[in-house]
Amino acid sequence: MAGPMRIRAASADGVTEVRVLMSHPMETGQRRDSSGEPIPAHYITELTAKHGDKTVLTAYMGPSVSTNPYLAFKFQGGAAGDTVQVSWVDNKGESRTDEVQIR
Amino acid sequence: MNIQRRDTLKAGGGIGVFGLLVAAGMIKPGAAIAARDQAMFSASSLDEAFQAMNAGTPTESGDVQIVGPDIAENGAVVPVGVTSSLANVEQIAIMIEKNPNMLAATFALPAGTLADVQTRVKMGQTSDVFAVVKADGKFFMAKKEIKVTLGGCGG
Amino acid sequence: MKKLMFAAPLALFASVAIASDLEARVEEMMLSSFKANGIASLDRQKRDEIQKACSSPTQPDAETMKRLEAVEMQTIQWPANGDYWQGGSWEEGQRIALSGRGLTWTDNADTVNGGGCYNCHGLDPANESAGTIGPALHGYAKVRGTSEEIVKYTWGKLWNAKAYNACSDMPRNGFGGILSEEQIRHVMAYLFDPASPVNK
Amino acid sequence: MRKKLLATVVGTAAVLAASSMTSAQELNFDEYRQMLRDGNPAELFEMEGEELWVTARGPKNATLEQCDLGLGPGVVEGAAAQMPRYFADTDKVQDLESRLMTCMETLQGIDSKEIIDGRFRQGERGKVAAIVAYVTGQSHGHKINVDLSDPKVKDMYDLGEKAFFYRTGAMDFSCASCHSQDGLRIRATGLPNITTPEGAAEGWGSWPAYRVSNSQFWTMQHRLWDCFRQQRTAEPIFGSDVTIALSVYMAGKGNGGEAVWPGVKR
Repeated sequence: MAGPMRIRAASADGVTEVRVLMSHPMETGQRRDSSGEPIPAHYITELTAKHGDKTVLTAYMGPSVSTNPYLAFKFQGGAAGDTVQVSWVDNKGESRTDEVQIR
Repeated sequence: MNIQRRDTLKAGGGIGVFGLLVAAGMIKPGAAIAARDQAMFSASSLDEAFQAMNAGTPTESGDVQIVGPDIAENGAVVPVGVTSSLANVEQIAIMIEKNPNMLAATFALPAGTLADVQTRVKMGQTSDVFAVVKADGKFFMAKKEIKVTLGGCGG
Repeated sequence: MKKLMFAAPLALFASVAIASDLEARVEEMMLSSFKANGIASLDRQKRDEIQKACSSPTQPDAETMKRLEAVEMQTIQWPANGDYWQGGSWEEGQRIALSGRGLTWTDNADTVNGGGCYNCHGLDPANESAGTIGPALHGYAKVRGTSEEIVKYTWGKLWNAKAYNACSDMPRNGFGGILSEEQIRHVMAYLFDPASPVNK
Repeated sequence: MRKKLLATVVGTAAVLAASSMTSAQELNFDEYRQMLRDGNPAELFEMEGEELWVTARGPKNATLEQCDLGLGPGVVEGAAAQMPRYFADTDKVQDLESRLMTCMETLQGIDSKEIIDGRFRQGERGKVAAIVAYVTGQSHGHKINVDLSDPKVKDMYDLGEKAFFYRTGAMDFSCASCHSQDGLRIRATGLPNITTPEGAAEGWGSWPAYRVSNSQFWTMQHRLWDCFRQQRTAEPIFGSDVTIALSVYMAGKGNGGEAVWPGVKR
């Protein structure tokens, strides 16, 4: 089970900046372990970020995104105390959702 | 440092909201990903990737910027961002020409989300990085070479 | 003044005693704080004369350096057939120069040791990911030529760098069994072969 | 005389040529590192460590909230910046990792042996690393402040300095082989000069760190362990005197420098 995301969301001058760190191996499927066995691909494929009920970003990822992915983006609106929620799903069907209040 | 542990832990685990949304038919990640995985994420050349995006041959534009270092200390984590001053940007894609998995990520930007995204990508070697931006239905791009060096003494 | 003269030798004696006590304690610590793991045995924690002499911020006096270097010089094995590099392969030499593997506790006795040359030296000018602990050796033979003198010096330096500078940071590749004679010949070819990228 | 002068001139020219070659090869990663600092994945380990700090665990089912890191039970902020330090209850100079072992044993009943004989990133030793991420994060921006006026700390400093220059092993390396000159690199990696206050502060003040090359979080114990591995010595024991002595030497030498904890590294 993947650990929690670290989400920070801060609002200034009508724009909210969201920064997300995800705990995920992002295995490409092209590496081998020490005994020479291929390590199966395991990576986040899709991420959705919502401000309240509104989707503010959808990201589709491939295995070229780094381990423990980082994502930063900005959207208009959002006020201190509002909720930003981030969800991801990976190629094995595992998923995780975390949320944070905008500061 | 103020770690918002409890905020993030509160919503963690289980099937999650994402799963619920999928179950409710509000979003269809499976279908969308399958289409993208086949057509875009398996592209092994720029042309293939452009084709999969229905991008034709994007116009190189000064209104698209790649934010990234000239040289990276390690290819496992290379910060890459894309910004654009174009109006109505609805999609951004990041491609690494010399990677086996050339397309790193695409972003769908609803109205109100700024054309300013950052992530970090793996690079197997020094390569041109491409940013493709879809704005008002048209495709534009920028490219930047990022050098990758080899680090430690055990290699 | 008289008092001071009287006190000084005592203070000197005391500080020498403390220093030698510290020396003994660090030697004890360098054993007791370690454990053997695979090929990395506790024998490695004991120093030979040259390691001991070069274990301080300042190197020994010139005379001691000379004496130590002369001892190391005797350990160099010169190629029996006089083949310093012609029989070597620069491609093999390049692999050895790039590899930093071998002799750690995560290696085993069968691991082919690398020379780790790039850890410290620039060699192929096109390879920017090279260390700077040692001098850059770009265009090695192009700059220095291939006289018998430079060829012999290079072989000797690769075999036992301490023969030329007792406290050199460079490992004693041949003497220490890090590289075989054949591997040293390949590295020599990497440095001297006009076809090697080092000389491009 | 003339010959000697000529030799000096030639020697100087060679030195100049060598130094210009070196500067032409300089690799500047400042921009890269700056971009990684914001959103350092070490934060994921800090979160895990903070959770472990307040979670009741071990045979005694207790939290670490009463752990005394030198500033009194439960005081975490700024504590790591003043370590290693002497602790009267154990009569030992301890670094953060060895002090955490003491707390885990006395408060939670977790056997230190499990950690000492364990493996990095696994089991209880892995948990120690996450707690280190949290605790050092609470000293981020603090000045390194190790008490060298304490004779027991000073004694470890002197031993550490000796150990730093101790040449041994198959390749004759000491710590000083790589870390006693300014501005050098091993491959593309910059090497701080630990024998100067600036270099020591840079080295001590940037570990523990998230390593991008293998996506792992490394404590200073882990860093030292791998330095010795690359030096081709035998294996240093987790929390042993040599690791504490070298830590005191580095931290003490770096006193006054800024702790940028946890760091992010190649």
